[in-house]
This record gives sequence, structure tokens and C-alpha cells, in this order.
Amino acid sequence: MAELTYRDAVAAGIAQEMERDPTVYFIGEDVAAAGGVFKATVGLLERFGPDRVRDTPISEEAIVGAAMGAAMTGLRPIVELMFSDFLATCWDIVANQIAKTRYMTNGQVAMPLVIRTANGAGSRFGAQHSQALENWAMAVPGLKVVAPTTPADVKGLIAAAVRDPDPVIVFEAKSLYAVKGEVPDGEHVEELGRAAVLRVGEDLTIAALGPMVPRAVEAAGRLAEEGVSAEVIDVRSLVPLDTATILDSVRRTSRLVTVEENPRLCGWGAELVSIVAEECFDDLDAAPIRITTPHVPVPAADALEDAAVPSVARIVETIRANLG
Amino acid sequence: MAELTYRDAVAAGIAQEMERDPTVYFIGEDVAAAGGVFKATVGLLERFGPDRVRDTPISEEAIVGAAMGAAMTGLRPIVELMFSDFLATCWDIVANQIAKTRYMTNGQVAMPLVIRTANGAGSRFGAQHSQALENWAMAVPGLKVVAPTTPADVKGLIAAAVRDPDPVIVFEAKSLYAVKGEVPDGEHVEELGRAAVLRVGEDLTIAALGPMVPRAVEAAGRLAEEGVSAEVIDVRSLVPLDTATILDSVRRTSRLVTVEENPRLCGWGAELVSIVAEECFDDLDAAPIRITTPHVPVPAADALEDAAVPSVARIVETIRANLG
Amino acid sequence: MGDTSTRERRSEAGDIDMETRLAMYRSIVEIRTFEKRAYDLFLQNLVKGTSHLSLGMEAIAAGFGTAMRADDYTFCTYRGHAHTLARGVPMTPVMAELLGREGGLMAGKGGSMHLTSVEHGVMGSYAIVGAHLPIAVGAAWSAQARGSGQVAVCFFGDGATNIGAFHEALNLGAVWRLPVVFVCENNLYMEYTPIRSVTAVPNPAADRASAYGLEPIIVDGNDPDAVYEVAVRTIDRARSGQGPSLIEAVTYRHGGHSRADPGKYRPAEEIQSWMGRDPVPLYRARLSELGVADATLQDIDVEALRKVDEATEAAKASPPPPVDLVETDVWSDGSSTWRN
Amino acid sequence: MGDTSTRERRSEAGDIDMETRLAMYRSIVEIRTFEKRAYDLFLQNLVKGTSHLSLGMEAIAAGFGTAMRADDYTFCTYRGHAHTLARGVPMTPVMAELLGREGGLMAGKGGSMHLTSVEHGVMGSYAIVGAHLPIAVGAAWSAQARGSGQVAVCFFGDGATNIGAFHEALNLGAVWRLPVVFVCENNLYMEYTPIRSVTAVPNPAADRASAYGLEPIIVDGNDPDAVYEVAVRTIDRARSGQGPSLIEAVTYRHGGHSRADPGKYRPAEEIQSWMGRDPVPLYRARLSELGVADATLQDIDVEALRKVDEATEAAKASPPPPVDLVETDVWSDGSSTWRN
Ligand SMILES: Cc1ncc(C[n+]2csc(CCOP(=O)(O)OP(=O)(O)O)c2C)c(N)n1
Ligand SMILES: Cc1ncc(C[n+]2csc(CCOP(=O)(O)OP(=O)(O)O)c2C)c(N)n1
Ligand SMILES: [Mg+2]
Ligand SMILES: [Mg+2]
Repeated sequence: MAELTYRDAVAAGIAQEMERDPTVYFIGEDVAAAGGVFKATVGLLERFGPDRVRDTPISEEAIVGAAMGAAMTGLRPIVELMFSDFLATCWDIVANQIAKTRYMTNGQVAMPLVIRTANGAGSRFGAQHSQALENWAMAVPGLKVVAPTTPADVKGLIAAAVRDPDPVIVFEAKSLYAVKGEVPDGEHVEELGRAAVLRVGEDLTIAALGPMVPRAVEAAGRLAEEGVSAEVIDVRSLVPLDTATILDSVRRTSRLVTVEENPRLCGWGAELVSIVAEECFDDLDAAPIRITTPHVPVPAADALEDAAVPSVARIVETIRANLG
Repeated sequence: MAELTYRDAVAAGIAQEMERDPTVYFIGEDVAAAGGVFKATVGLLERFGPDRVRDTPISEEAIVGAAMGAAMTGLRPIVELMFSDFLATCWDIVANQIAKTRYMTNGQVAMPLVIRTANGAGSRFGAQHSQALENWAMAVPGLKVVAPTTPADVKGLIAAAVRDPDPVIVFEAKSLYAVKGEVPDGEHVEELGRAAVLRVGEDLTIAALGPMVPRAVEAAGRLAEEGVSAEVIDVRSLVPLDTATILDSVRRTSRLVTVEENPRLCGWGAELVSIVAEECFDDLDAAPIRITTPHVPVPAADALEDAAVPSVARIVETIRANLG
Repeated sequence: MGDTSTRERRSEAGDIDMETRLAMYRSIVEIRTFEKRAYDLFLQNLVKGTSHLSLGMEAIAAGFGTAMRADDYTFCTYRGHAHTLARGVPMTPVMAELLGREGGLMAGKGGSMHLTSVEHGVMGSYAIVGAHLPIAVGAAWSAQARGSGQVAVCFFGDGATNIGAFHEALNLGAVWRLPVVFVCENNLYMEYTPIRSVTAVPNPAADRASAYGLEPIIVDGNDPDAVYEVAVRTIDRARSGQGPSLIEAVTYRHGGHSRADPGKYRPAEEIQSWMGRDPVPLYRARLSELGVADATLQDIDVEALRKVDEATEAAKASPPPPVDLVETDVWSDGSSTWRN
Repeated sequence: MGDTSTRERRSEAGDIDMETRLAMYRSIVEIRTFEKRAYDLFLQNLVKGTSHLSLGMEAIAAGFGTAMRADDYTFCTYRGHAHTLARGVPMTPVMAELLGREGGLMAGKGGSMHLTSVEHGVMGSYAIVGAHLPIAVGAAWSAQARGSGQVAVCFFGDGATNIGAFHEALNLGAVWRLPVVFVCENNLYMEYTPIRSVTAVPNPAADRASAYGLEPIIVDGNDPDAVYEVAVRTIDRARSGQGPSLIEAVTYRHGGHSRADPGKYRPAEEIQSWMGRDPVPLYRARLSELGVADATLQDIDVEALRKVDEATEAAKASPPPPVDLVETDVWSDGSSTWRN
């Protein structure tokens, strides 16, 4: 086991796959010579050369479109979108082209590509560089969606995404790039579609994603001190969704709380609640609760941004109020 | 009362507002000389002239962006997106600019604009011209979202959208353009944020939107013959959402069924279920059920498209199975 | 518009051998016959959904289709029947797709706007204006990376030259010197609106070429020889590593934009004059002039009709797709499963 | 790049009166002093989030700011401190916004990338590359429709010339002959990547002008007089109904792209040579040459520093915004309510 930062684990995951498979290419804005604006792709240009690691113009439609065309014709491209907010600038390519083409062609066309993107709040960048947009991608049939929270997961899920024959969007947590963690030595590949139970509990299930996961874990720790036993699930993969793990947990704890960084309406937590409500209604002892950013754009100032996104304190208080 | 088609009611709504307010302008692709590809804007060019009713290039970012800039500086523009699927081609302007600018500027900037767009399946146009995308818009803080189902509503909600000081997306139902209905004489304005109870019932509440509304009404009729009394709510407005009407109904019937044209994941019905589950859990007698298009792109062939989108038969059967 | 360059190309085209010419004649006649039948079937309510015909525009598909190597890539728009047939895709599955039948090229899942036959290099028909230009760039990038010598040819309308994806794709293709040929089929109209009324320059594609360091190329899109010549030149250039080209092929559609659009927004004299430039009789006359026996041409005409008749009957005989196809092939494992 | 046209402009600029010149000097000095302070405060960890400085690029904002009418519109990017100040927005709220304080221009909700002061015609700073070009087109359309005689001036970087919105906005602005002036601040780099390495033409804006029927205009972006002259000419043209212009103002940023980026990817000689073209000392020297007393210039320098000091203290003294601002002003009624 080596200790790596989340950002170094990103580079390690890409490198592992480029080493293994010569059809893996990597493009994006400032990703090559500069090693990425988050320094998450340092060294790849030097290691794999300018044919396989390329800086692009600021042309999100062209670069994601190019990744699509390449995926259809024998490459396995990885394309970086510097911020997930920029998905909006190429949303037609992502949602109308990449996601639908296999289906529309009755399976003729392969689409093995990966879009990696820095997601979420915490950097005081304001409303156009801080969104948590996993639910945009989840809502589009034909996209797989993961959001790793640890260095090991980001390496392993990038590797899994590259190997997957379908298009995968990897939402990397901007606020976790500097976080360190153990990453298995040697080849490391995770599985798409598997949630992780991070803490076992009896009284309620907390399902969280991305940077909300460490907060949920911390909240569970505090609740434990008050005698409340919370199970914490890192959802990790929205599509495919590990409903088995989540339903199994809720059946045991009889309560569900989701912690979402996205603004409220149509978040992944709503989908989860609707699945749980439909499939284990009789097991529920209380109303499922969603803790989300309010339905507002992300404000810039540190005081405001911190108040907007679910905090450990808000998670603890909300759960406490609902148990009381 | 005059009988109008839905498409003529669209034109009537736009005309009513352009007549009343000289700052209302209308632009879009093929909307002027040709009267729109759905013939929903026939006569407007002749009546209001080429300064106020303009054909544009195929440049969705430019035309929706232009509407934004105009709204910020004293006009009240209406812009047509020929198909709602094309929202993806200007999603940055819609979701990152129009929706967030008032908030980011701490209220300095006004954004009174309307995006009208033809939405949904039924025309066998295939996956890139048939999507029901209300949930994309609902998920973005700062957008108001309505989906009228009758000629009276489309006229009245377009009028309300034009008068509203915030950006409103009007999802017009492609498959309902030819449907006729009574429209009040004289000025007609509806209110945003009001659901309509179309049928009173006791055993369950069906919440539906857009073209799913007439199907829900028909399904309720059939269920009535079997002795099941279903209340039918036309949700009409997703943002603002008339939770009062919906919660009130569910509190009385103790059961909720949503009928959504969108593919399953993160649909508006998930949001509704999560609200109902959280706020009237103890009133619920049974698990809330969502009836949606499966999580797939929309297929083209008539046999497939009809099988994909919720039908009257599917609504009846699903409810029957869940009551049984 | 573009008359000089057109005349230039015509004179060079003397070199085209007769086999190639006959192949092009066969191609335009097959497309013409197919498209007329598609229109009839639409009027009989057998073609479901929309359909965008290339009647009057056949020479572009035929010229390029004939010049392309078997493993080259075609990317086209919703107006893609012609380009699909021109790559040798059999008529029956194309016709069956228009009819929404199980025997369709995509078993009915795609419809007339999304014709695709990977086997024939037809990498898709795209219904969002401009979207496929970046995708074609990606296929060219892949060809370059794999050193396969393949070229991507990307067809689009005049209207597509005003959308952002056009600009991004042209720039990226040029910067990376990719083997991609961009072909603008300028038929003077978008849906119902004349392109000149919404474009800042008279030649919507050619006048943009210099913005990407490219040569402006205008060709008579109704002359198969002229199209062929420019196709060979630009495809060669691409294949030999000299990068992309942007071609504006000027043409005209005989009918409306789609479906039953009568195209009334177009002045009668304009239609008249373009009907006089109909590629099918003109090319037939040229071949006759060049000494091709009438019987040879007639055989081609008859054979085209026979193929279209056969395709029509086969398509009509094909059943509707089974409804469980709704939930297949979202993913590579054939399923649409999003959960466990 | 652009040296000839630059020299031309310089000679014409002899006509500018001294009052205007002193206003421009004051503007560049104020921006320079403000930006240096913003950098210091960033290093002290008082500027939260990111910030993109215009050090070295002040002449463009100053030249245009001076040429614009009070009710004209400015649209700029995340690199917008300079353009905001150049329109007369007071320093204190701008500084307080950078510090994320209640006294900020948007009470901290927007941050340094979204400076907006409608009162001063600053219609927003946009953080998505290229997005504001269509929006500026819309403001110009509105000005045309209302017959207000206002002009929209839209600033953007060299990198923005490769994004689709650039193309769409330029075309629409030209077709509708709108009163909009597009100003590309070509500082040779995007974030860390040289623009020449990803662009098909040497002059990313000027070489695209003809694609929209516009004249190519390149100006020395470090010479306030040259910028002013071209600003007056293009704004007049816009105001008199002759439509848009596209200007490429060539310049260089002294520091990195944003925050603590040291800008190491740039060759030392390049930086050296551009430091020799620093607009502040150069313009100061020109004014001296033209007979302006040193005391006058020094007064301006001192006054600028005083203002910046004052703004800094006032901004630091401002409290953080109250947290209930999180849920205000999504809607025009001041709320963020999405339900009843
Ligand atoms: C982004 C987008 N905007 C609008 C449309 C609707 N639309 C379909 S075809 C068409 C006209 C296209 O004109 P052109 O590019 O000239 O091609 P043609 O149909 O003439 O071959 C339009 C506006 C679309 N499909 N995609
Ligand atoms: C659509 C989009 N893509 C990428 C970015 C990230 N980004 C921010 S600034 C920048 C460089 C812009 O360069 P340029 O246009 O030359 O402006 P400059 O910063 O040099 O003033 C990039 C890539 C963005 N904000 N928006
Ligand atoms: Mg056309
Ligand atoms: Mg730059």
C-alpha cells in the first residue's frame, strides 16, 4: 500500500490504463504540458508522449465529440472536462449523442469512453465553477456515472471506467484532490455499480456521495456518541446503482437519510427515496429524509458556500431532530 | 368561449402578450415567415412585423443568449427552441447563465424571458427529437418550468410566463398541437405554480404532466368502472410546484401514483415522491408508485415508441396490480 | 455562385474512366428511384415519422460514395438516405427502417434520421444540426492515431455552418491536421428559411474556410464528375496526411424540407431554373454524349427500379419490431439495466 | 503580429485631447494599483477563491472605458476587475467582493469572476469561456430595438475564439447589424497553453473576421491611445447603425493565469520583451514627452494608491455576508421559494 493524494491517484489510474492498453488516449484543456489545472495529470505527457496525451483548444463540443468519434472507431479515449459545470457547453454531445448512439443503432456502435471532470463546491469559485451535477448525468439513459471519494476509489474507478465498454462519467471531487489515502500497490481496478458500506449501524442508513461521504462518516461518529447507530453507505456509482446494498441496509435499519451536494430538485437522493419507498415501504419506520444544498446556485463567499452545502453539523442536527 | 387547437392557442397567447406589451419580441428558427415547423406561430410576423418577429440562423446558443441579453436590458423576449431536445445545444446559456445571473449579481439583473419548446414523444421522430425533458429544467435552480396540456392552459400559461419577471420554460406537448379545446374569450392569463385537480377521487391520487394527463384521466375513467376512485392532478407547473394541492390530495387518498413521460431516473415524479414520503408519511397506506418511460432513449418505430411511453393500459394495470 | 470553379472542375473531369462514371450514374439513379418511392410510401402513410429526401441532390452522395475507399467513414445528417445507399448499404433494410419494421437497419429503433451501417462505414446519421462534425473529427483522429489510412467524410447542410459545433470541429480538424473532409451541401435553404437571410457571408461554407487556414472550395453539387474530382483530390490530401478540406457543394432539393412540406416558400422561377439542372437527366445526357449506349443506361434504370420494388416488398413484409426491443442495447451487454 | 496596423493607429492617435489622455492614465494606474493589491491580499489569504488579474493588460480596459458612453454596456470575463473599474465602479465594493464580504458588489454571492454593476453598465463578468458573446449580442439587439443608441462592448480572451458561442454570436451580430463591438484580448495564452498551438490561424480573432463579413482589426493592446482610437471608431460605427466590429488587441499578462500560478510555462525572453512594453511606464513616458508635468502624473499615482488603500481597509472592515443571503434573490421577489 502506498499513500497517495486523490490527485496523484487520478494520474496513477490513467497511467495504469495507458500502460496496459495502447488504444487509451487522453485529451483535454491544459492537461498535457501543464499537467492539468488541478495538477491531477502531471507526468502523463512525459510518460506517454504528445500523440497520446494532448492539449486541446477551448472547444468542449469538439473535444468531447472527438472522443466520441474515436471511441466509435477503435480508440478508448479519456477526455477531461476541467470543471463539471462545462458539461453544459457540450451537453448535446454527451446527452444526445454519446448516450443514445448505441441504442439508436440497435447495438452497432461501441462507445468505450471516459469523461473525467472536477465536480462540486468548496473552492469559493462561485456558481459557474462549483456545481455538483451527478444528477444531470444520472437522468440521461445511456450514461454510466461514478463519483469516487478516496484515492483508492478514484484510481480503481477510473480504471474500471476505461475498461468498461460503455461511456462513463467520472465525477472527481474538487475538494478532495489534496486528500491522502492508501492505494493498493500494483494494478488496481474497482467495479462499477458497487456501493460501499463504510460503517455498519442499526438505527438508520445514511446514503451519501462524493465529498458528502466523509461528512456523513463524521456525522455518524458524533451521533454514535449520542447513542445513535448510523450505517453509512458511500453510493459511489449512480449508474449502475447498487440498489441491493442500499435496500438491504434500509430493510435492517428501517430509516433512510440521503446527503446530497446537489441542489434539491431531482437530485439522486429523490430517485433513491422513490426506490426505497416503492420497494421497502413496509420496512420503513419513519419518513425518508433528504439533506441537500437548498435549491439555489452556489454562492461564492466562503461564509455563504459553507452555509449552502450540507455540513457535518447540519447532518447531525437533521437526524437528531428526526429521531427526537 | 372559442374552440381552438393547442397550436392556435400558442399563437393566440403570444399575440395577446405582444399586443399588450411592446417590449415583447419573438425569435426562433423558421418561426416568422413560415409560422413555425409546428405551425404554432402562424400570422405573428404579419401582425407584428419583422422587427418584433424574427427568423434566426440555426444557432441555439446565440439565439437563447440573445434573448438573455435582451431580457437584461429592457425587452421581454420569447424565444422558440424548435424541439426541447435542442436545449442540450444551449444548455450552458440556459442552466449556467440565464438561471444563475440574478442570484450571482445579488438581484441586480432582471431576467424576464420565455423559452417555448416542443416536447415529448408521439411523432416517431426517434431519440433526438422525442424527449420529455422537464426534469432537466426542474433540476436547475433559477428556472421556472410549466407544461400545459390544454389549449386554454397553453394560452394562459404562455401569457403568465411572459408577464413573469423570471425566466420560464414552457414545455409544449408536441403530440397535443392538433387537439382542440375551449379557450376563454378575451384576455386569458393563468397563474404559474398552480396544479389542477381534474377529477376528484378517494382511493388514490394520480399526478401526471403533459400528454400523460389525458392518459391518466382516461385510466381513471376505466378504473372507476372497476370501482376504483382515482383523483387526477395535472401538475402543470413543476417550478413553482403546487405541493399544497398535491399533499392535500394524498392526505385524503393515502396513495400516490405518478405518471411521467421522462425516462425513469431523477424524473419529477421522484422529487414528488420524496416530498410526499417526507411530509405525509403517516398518511400513506401504501408505497408510492412511479409509472415512467423505462430508462432508455426513445425508439423511433411506432410499435416501439408506443410501448415505451406510459399508456392508458399500463397505467390501469399498474394501479390494479398495486391495489390488488 | 461558384460558377468559375465549377467550370474548372468540369474540364479536369475528363480523366474519369467510364467504369467510375457508370458507377456514379447507377448510384444517382438508385438514390433517385429510392427517394421517389420513399415519398410515395410516405403519402401512403407507411413511412412513419419524418423523412428528409435528397431528390435533386444525388450527385454529391454519388460522387463521394464512388471516390471513397471501402473502409472510409461517412458521417451524415437526417438527410442521409442518399449517403447511406451510396456506400453500398442494401436497400431493403434502409427501406424497412423508414417503415419502422423489424427488418430495418436498426430494427426500427433509429428511424429515418439515424441510418447507420458500421459494416459499410456509415457511422451514423445525426439529427441535431452540426453535432456530427466534431464526431467525424474524432473518427479522423482515431484513423490518424491507428495509422489506418482511413478518411472521414462528413456531410452537412448550409444551415449547419452557423452553429458552434461547425466552428469547433473545423478548427480542431485543422490544428491536428486530421484526415477529414467536410462537405457542405448548400441547397440554399435550411428548413423554410433561405440561408442567405441568416448568414453574414454569401457562401456559408467557402467564405469560412480561411478562418481555419483552409482553401475555399466551391463545386457544382449537381455534377457528379465535378463532385468526384474534388472528392478524389480532398480525400487524397487527407489520406496523405495533409489535413482537412472544406467543400461547398451547391445544389437544390426538388421537394420540401421533409415529409409533406410542399416547399411553397421558394420562388417558382428559382425552382424552375434548378429543375433544369437536375443531375439525373443531365448526367444521363453527358454519358450518352460520351458514347454510352442507351441500352446500358436503360439497364441501369430498370435494375434500380427492380431493386427498389424488391426492397419495398421486403420492407412491407417485415413485421413491426417486437416490443421487448425497447429495453435492449442501451449497454454493450445488450441490456438497459441500471441497477442490480 | 499586427505590428503594421499598430503603428498606423499610433500615428492617428495624435488627435486625442489631453483630458482624455489623463483620464486614461488615471484609469491604467488605478487598475494597476488595484490589481497589485488584489495579488497581495491573495497571498495573505484574504482573497478567497480564485482571481484573474489584468496586470499588463490595463490599456485595453482603459482605452475602451474612456471611449464608451455612460449608458453603454460592458460584458467581460472572469478577468474583469479592470473592465469593471474602467467603467467607474467604486473600488471598495469590488475589493470587498474579492474578499467575500457583505459590502461586496454582490454581497459575496458572485465572487471575483462575476463582478456586475448594472448601474455602471457593467452587465456581468462571465466565467464560462465564450458564453457572454451571445448575451452581449442580445443587449445590442435590445438597444437596437429600443432605439436607445447604446452600444455593447464585449471583451474576451484569445482562447474564446475557438469556442462555438464565438462563431454563433459573431454571425448573428453581423446578420442583424447590431451595435456590438467584440474585443479579443489576445494575451497569447489560454490558461497555460499557448493559443497558437491550438488555433488554425495565426491571429485568432482577426483571421476570423472575414468569416462574418467584417474587417480584420489588430491593435497594440498595450497602447492606450491606439486602443482608444480604435474604440472610438468602432463604437461610432456601431452607434450609427453600421453593425459590429471585431478587434484583436494584442497584449500580455505579467503574471500567471490566476491565483498563484507563476506562469513558468512562458519563455523568459518572451516575458522580458513584453515587460519592456508595459503600458504603465510607456504611457507615463509618452505623457511626459507631450509636456505633462511630472507632478500631475505623480498626483494621479498617489491618488490611485490612496483609493486602493481606502478600499482595502473598507473591504477588510466589512463583515462576512449573513448566511441567510444563501436563499435570497433566486427570483425577482427576492426569494428562492420553489413551492407553496
Ligand atoms: C441544433 C438543431 N437546431 C435545429 C434543428 C431543426 N432542424 C432540422 S433540419 C433544419 C434545417 C437544416 O438546414 P441545412 O443545414 O441547410 O440542411 P438541409 O436540411 O437543407 O439539408 C433544422 C433547423 C436541429 N435538428 N438541430
Ligand atoms: C467553456 C470553458 N472551458 C474552459 C474553461 C476554463 N478556463 C477558464 S479561463 C481559461 C483560459 C481562457 O483563455 P483566454 O480566453 O485566452 O482568456 P485569458 O484567461 O487569457 O484572459 C480556461 C480554459 C472555462 N471557464 N470555460
Ligand atoms: Mg440546406
Ligand atoms: Mg488569453
